[in-house]
Amino acid sequence: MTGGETGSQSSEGLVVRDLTVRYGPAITVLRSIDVEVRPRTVVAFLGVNGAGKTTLTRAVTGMLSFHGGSVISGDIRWKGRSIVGLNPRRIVRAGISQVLEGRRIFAELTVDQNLSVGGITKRNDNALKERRDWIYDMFPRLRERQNQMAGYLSGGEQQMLAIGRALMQSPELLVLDEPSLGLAPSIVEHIRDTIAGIREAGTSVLLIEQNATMALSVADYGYILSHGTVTKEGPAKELLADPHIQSFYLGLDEDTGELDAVKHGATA
Amino acid sequence: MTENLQILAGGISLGCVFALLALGFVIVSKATGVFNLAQGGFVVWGAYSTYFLHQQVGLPFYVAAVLSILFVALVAAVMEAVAVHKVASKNLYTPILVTFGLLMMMPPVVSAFWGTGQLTIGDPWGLKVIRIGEVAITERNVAVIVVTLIVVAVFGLFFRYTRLGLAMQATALDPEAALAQGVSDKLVHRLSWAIAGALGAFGGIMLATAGGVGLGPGLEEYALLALPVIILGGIESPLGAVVGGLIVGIIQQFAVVYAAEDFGVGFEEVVPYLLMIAVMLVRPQGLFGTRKVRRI
Amino acid sequence: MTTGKPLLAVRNVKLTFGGITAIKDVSFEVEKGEFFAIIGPNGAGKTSMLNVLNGVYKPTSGTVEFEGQPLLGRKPADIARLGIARTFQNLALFEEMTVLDNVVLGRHHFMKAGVLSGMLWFGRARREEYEARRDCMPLIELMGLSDIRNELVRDLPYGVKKRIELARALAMRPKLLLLDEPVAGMNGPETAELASWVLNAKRELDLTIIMIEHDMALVTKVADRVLVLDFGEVICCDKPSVAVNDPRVIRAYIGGTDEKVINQATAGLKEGSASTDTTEKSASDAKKESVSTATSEDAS
Amino acid sequence: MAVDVSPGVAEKNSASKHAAPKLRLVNSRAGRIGVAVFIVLIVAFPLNFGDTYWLGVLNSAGIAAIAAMGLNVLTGYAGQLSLGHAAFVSIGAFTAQYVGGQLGLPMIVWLPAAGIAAAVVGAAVAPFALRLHGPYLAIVSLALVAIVVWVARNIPSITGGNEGTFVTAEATLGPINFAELSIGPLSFVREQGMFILIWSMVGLFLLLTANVMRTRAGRAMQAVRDHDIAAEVLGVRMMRTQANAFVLSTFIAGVAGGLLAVNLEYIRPDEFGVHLSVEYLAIIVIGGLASLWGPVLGALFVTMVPVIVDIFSDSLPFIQHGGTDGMSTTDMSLLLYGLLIVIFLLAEPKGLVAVIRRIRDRVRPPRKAAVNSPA
Amino acid sequence: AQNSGGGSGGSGELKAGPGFDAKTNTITVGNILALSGPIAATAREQLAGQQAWYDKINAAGGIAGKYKINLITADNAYEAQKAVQAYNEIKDKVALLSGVLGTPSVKALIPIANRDKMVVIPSAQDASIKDEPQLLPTFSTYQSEVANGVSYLVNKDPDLKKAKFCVLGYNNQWGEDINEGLTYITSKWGAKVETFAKYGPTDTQLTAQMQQLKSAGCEIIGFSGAANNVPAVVSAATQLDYKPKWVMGFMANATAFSESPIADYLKENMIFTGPGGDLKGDENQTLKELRESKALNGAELTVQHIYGHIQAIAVTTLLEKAIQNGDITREGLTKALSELEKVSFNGINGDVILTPGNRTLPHSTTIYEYDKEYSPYGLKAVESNFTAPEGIDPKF
Ligand SMILES: Nc1ncnc2c1ncn2[C@@H]1O[C@H](COP(=O)(O)OP(=O)(O)OP(=O)(O)O)[C@@H](O)[C@H]1O
Ligand SMILES: Nc1ncnc2c1ncn2[C@@H]1O[C@H](COP(=O)(O)OP(=O)(O)OP(=O)(O)O)[C@@H](O)[C@H]1O
Ligand SMILES: [Mg+2]
Ligand SMILES: [Mg+2]
Repeated sequence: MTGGETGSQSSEGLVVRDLTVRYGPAITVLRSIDVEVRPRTVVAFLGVNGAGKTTLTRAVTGMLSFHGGSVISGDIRWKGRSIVGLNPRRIVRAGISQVLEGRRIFAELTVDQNLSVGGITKRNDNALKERRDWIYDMFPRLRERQNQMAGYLSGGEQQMLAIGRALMQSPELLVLDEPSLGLAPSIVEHIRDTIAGIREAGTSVLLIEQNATMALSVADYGYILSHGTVTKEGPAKELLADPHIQSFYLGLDEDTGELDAVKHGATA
Repeated sequence: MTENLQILAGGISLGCVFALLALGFVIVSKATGVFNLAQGGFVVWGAYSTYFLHQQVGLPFYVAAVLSILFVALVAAVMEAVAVHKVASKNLYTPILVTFGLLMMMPPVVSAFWGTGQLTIGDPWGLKVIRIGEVAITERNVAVIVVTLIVVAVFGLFFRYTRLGLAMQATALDPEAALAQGVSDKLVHRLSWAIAGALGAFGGIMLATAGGVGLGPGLEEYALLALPVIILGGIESPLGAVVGGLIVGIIQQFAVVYAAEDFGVGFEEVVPYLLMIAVMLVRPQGLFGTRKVRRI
Repeated sequence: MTTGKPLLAVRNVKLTFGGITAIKDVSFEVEKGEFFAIIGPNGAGKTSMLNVLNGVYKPTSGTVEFEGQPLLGRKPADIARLGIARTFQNLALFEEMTVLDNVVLGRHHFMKAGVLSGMLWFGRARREEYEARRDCMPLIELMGLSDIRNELVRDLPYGVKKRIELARALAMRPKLLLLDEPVAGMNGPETAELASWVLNAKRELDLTIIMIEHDMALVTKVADRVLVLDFGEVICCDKPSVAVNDPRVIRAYIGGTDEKVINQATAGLKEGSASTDTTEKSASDAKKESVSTATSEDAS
Repeated sequence: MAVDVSPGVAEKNSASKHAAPKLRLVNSRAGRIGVAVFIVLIVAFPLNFGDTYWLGVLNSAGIAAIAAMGLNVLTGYAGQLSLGHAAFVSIGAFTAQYVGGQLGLPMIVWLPAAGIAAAVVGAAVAPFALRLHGPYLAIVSLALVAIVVWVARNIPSITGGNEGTFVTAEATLGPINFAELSIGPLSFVREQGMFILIWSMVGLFLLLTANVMRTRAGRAMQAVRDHDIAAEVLGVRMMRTQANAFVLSTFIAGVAGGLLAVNLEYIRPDEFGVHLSVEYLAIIVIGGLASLWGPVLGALFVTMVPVIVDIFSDSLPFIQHGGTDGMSTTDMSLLLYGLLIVIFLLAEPKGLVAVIRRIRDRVRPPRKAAVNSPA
Repeated sequence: AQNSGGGSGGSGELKAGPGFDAKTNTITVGNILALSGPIAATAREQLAGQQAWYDKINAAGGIAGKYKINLITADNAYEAQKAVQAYNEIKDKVALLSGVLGTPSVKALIPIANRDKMVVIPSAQDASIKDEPQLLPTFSTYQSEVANGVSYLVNKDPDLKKAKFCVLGYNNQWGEDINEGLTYITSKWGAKVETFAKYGPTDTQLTAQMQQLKSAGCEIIGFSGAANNVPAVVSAATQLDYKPKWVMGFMANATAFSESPIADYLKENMIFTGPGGDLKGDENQTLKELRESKALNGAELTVQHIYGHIQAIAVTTLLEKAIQNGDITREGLTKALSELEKVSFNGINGDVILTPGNRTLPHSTTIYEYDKEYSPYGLKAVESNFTAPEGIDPKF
């Protein structure tokens, strides 16, 4: 199925087979999706707004029922065990943590408390403390703000906090839903490096992005989702080189001509 | 002087009852964001089940009281699970009314079992009085004050220092995000209701003692008396509930003696509300509340 | 750019929250007709600056003048009436209202009718309602919202909401339009489409625009001048081509350690200035079926 | 149904460029027929239906519907949760008796006066509300109830003090006395005349709120509800909008109070307590917040369901009748009523309006909505 | 007063309106009261008391030997608006209302009753309604009761004339009534009400009020309040070691008190007032029969039962008169009411003199002492139908 280059056994990592997801009685959002995230890989998901990317993350992290959705058919396996129907708590404990779309930090808790909530399922205080330091090292901006109400942080700072919070659980699989949204280029780059670093540290990453350039540049493998089905998949490098994909998902610089036309129209 | 000290003592114990009743609201509001009108029902259940276990079954009073508190905690948690959880994060209004519906259902059940007359709960304090110098205070009031202080201290520590306290706050702020961190919103909600149930039950028992108003229908109304206290103290602050309770209790008692005639009939009944408004004008979030964080 | 009296003059603005300084000491001017961009790292104070401009935040010190009139001390609603409109970083739509009502709200301060005449559906109220809708329809069509104008905003996808916000701001017929990260969360073609709408609107409505954006490719392409903030201070204010090569900007914002990031960010600039041919297709068409044949250098 | 400015179905492809949508209040044929039927029923129903008990219940429902419409403006449309509504109803009620009874002025004076008196107080408290949100506002508004009751108890010359006052204001409009209605040789009982008066007012206020909510002032209220800062940045003046919502809401409450006073003929400060405020809140939530017909449907539910439950529980076998212990009919109906509220809200948190909308959609499927996936 | 004579009412001649079933010769009367909430216990006992009297009349063949009485109820939840609804619910099924509980409900029904010519027996002790034409009030007022109670104490111990008299009462009309009655009676020996301490029906802590009374040196206190307020009163008084003489209404007693710690205080310091007589004795035949009636269902006789009984006696007295007149339509009953000169109650209540426009309510009151051994209701009559020798103002 997956034409990936890593040839390990597919019972490792995350394996999604033939997954169909529905909201309420009638709205089918994902149709027979097959996805695989192998250990120590970064897998990117691309797709226009409303394609079903967030829905996929919800299916993986057990949050579907919170939104009135359910898995109609298919299976999701994590390290060989089916995790369909498990509650989010069990899934977090099994080593999957996530950064929700739209940051969702706890506005009226301090930055520090937000991180504490992130590590709430863990008991080892020393490990948590180290983890927290590691996160503050990664995002020094957060350290400066550690006793501030998180709601007052700037958009970008909140995004850093959301990522930091998810990392508190020392996950084996990190699900990131649009982590680069609203971040400065240097921070995006930082997060890109962080993702690469996380992978090196042994965690696999399921990365959902609008910034395809960023996503594909760090990912090992990529999927294109459209109207709830996978329309294309392949190693990230191949996708990055694919002209169709470039025109649909990659950065603005492709469209130079038109904008210039409009802009020059203004001055003309 | 003695007179004033005496009034002060009365105000403090009244304030503690307010505080206990207010705390129940505060816990649920803090953890689930729901404004729980059913709190009054817990008061009723706590009082009647203690009566049942003590006077009818014959258990010792303290055993009966503890069992009732546990029982009401359970009832509250079940209520949350069955009726409230689904609407808890809908909006502000729906849960208020669901809990109002629950409140309506409770007294009829009680009066079906125990009738509508006055009953005697049979508490051990009776009318015993402790005298400290010139000031007298009933044992029942001492019990109220001591328990309230303990409860509040425990809560303060709980919210500040425990994982669960943090989990509760997080869930209240954003249930989905908390869930995503592995915090079970169901557990947190149920637990907070159970605590509120226990507090309500305790308040009910104290109200039903001979030194209170006695055990009879209409006990649920008393929980509403705590509403201005909650706002005055800050709706999410356990400490606020206590300080607010004390302020209202003490000032109300003094108003009875020193102000009532000049301010017309029923003045002491509006005193809590006037105090609340006065505080609101200066601090819209209440004495110990935190300002809602908003930015764009 | 034309000189003379600037449309907007910000002088020595300082803004603190308790112990935190969001803006230290910022001064800049925006000329009429300019496309002015603000960039800077997260938390640099960009959004706070916009909040100062339209009266949501009161600065600790400094002055802001718009068309020669001081803005400080005015309420947001009054500033809106002077002709300043904006969109929001985290969307601030009226979720329980229809798309149309959201946009018509942009006309609010051009209308006068109160409760009473509205209640009676008589005279001015009635006339104004018709006029407001008539005025908003072109914008709604322009943004491709006609089919969903009676839907509640709540259920709509993110990208659509961004467009509604823009339509709502444009309905105010502002002189100065403030955009806070208008293309965040959009992919390339969507960005291009939105950018072209903004540029069209700018030309047709004779707008001056201040835009905050992290998409450097877009910034370099559309902006006349760029203000770079860092820790609440101006570190640069110049043409995009100059700004992106300023070492301080690179260090603070674009990412000084990594060559390729700079390349990436400046790629659009180089390409933009190199490319001269224009396509006839509208941007929205481009987003749909046609596959553009333009090539680009691979970022990695 | 609700405030609707949608264009005709034919226009959906917007063939006509830039044409402003039509602004008809009732835009479907069925809707127009419905309105006509409603108007005819207001007069025809009571004249042909003599059961004073049910008419009395419907009259109470009508008054509650008007009061709830007022609350709906504030809580539903403007987003300010208020538990103080009963206070304004009571101000209206006592004003009506003072102006209509003690001063002896006609209904054309006392009814608006009732509304205006309440609105003046409403305008005075509006600035406070600006600073409060959610449950804070709810509980602070409870204070209004306590304070108004306290004041009313202490001005016996107007309110009769603790004991309240009989209402002698007359429900007459020119030659028509609604309390003793007669048409030609036919004369009608009080409930019949009051039905016409009350439900005409329901109709009138339905029209007025619908108009407000589709025009500038009402739109601003909703905008402030959904996002106050954004509204301000768009040029909506918060203070003014808030005051508008309060004034309109309390004016309607005052008028409802005036009608309540003449309908009940005896009013007393303590009758306008918290329970009444909660009842109004129940009405708008059960009916459907921020919907035009919500208050009417909710009021019918809240007043008629207990009555029906009462009749029903009367025939339950295990219920005690008469003077002995056991669960009384009343307790049973309280229990069932509470249960119904809970079950209903769990099943349909959006209220009766949503139920009706669903039924209508099932009968007549809605046109395909072009939402989602911007293809 | 049960003039069971008079065979003038043959069914052929009887003009009847709503509430009369000609087939069974049954007259239905209605009650509007609250069967849930704090007032429900009172309501139920009143109902049982009424039923007991009707049972007795029916067992004896009915009024005028043939007309049986049937009792139905509707609930007012103790609210005026609900009372009107309840009224509309049953008005077409009843000939008259044999009880409407709660002064607000009674007042709300007055305009309607006047229009409908409905006769109403109020369960209220409010002096202000005594001359309403459609009402047939039967009880002594709060003013009379407290006046009699205090007078009883003072006459037993004339030294008490120099005592300080005070009121602890609700901050509503009830409290005012007590104040008025006490002011009236104390003026007879040149004393006055020193302090009127007020409280709200839901106040739980009365220390401040008690301190106020104690500081003022009050020795005899008239009280207005219900049974659920009494524990708080006793608690506060005990706390302050304060033992004045309390004059309480019978509403302030509850059966449960006899086994509660407050019983001793009640016994030492309180007397209660109300209608009735010796609740356990045999002198009064009516009381004895009531005590043994089936309607009480084995419950101990309380003053509330008597209260209901009194209302029922008034009803049958009126019906007799109307049947004599051959007209039990609404108009007929109203006319009978206007013609009725007085109603007597077999010694369980003073006479009501129905002089049109200037009625006189019973001035006598039974004085009870509290004794938990006299259990469990605890009220022991020490003086039946006592009227203050100083006289009672006819306006009460
Ligand atoms: N709770 C829900 N109930 C019903 N439909 C939903 C729900 N959540 C999402 N949808 C619908 O499912 C579709 C896919 O949504 P999803 O959020 O997964 O898309 P996405 O790819 O993440 O888009 P975006 O890029 O905007 O985040 C959309 O059409 C959306 O309207
Ligand atoms: N209302 C507030 N209260 C306290 N601190 C605030 C408030 N608003 C902003 N700040 C602080 O001011 C700083 C600047 O915030 P601002 O939102 O202006 O940043 P920004 O430049 O827009 O960043 P981003 O690109 O991430 O959106 C941040 O550190 C933030 O924490
Ligand atoms: Mg998404
Ligand atoms: Mg920002």
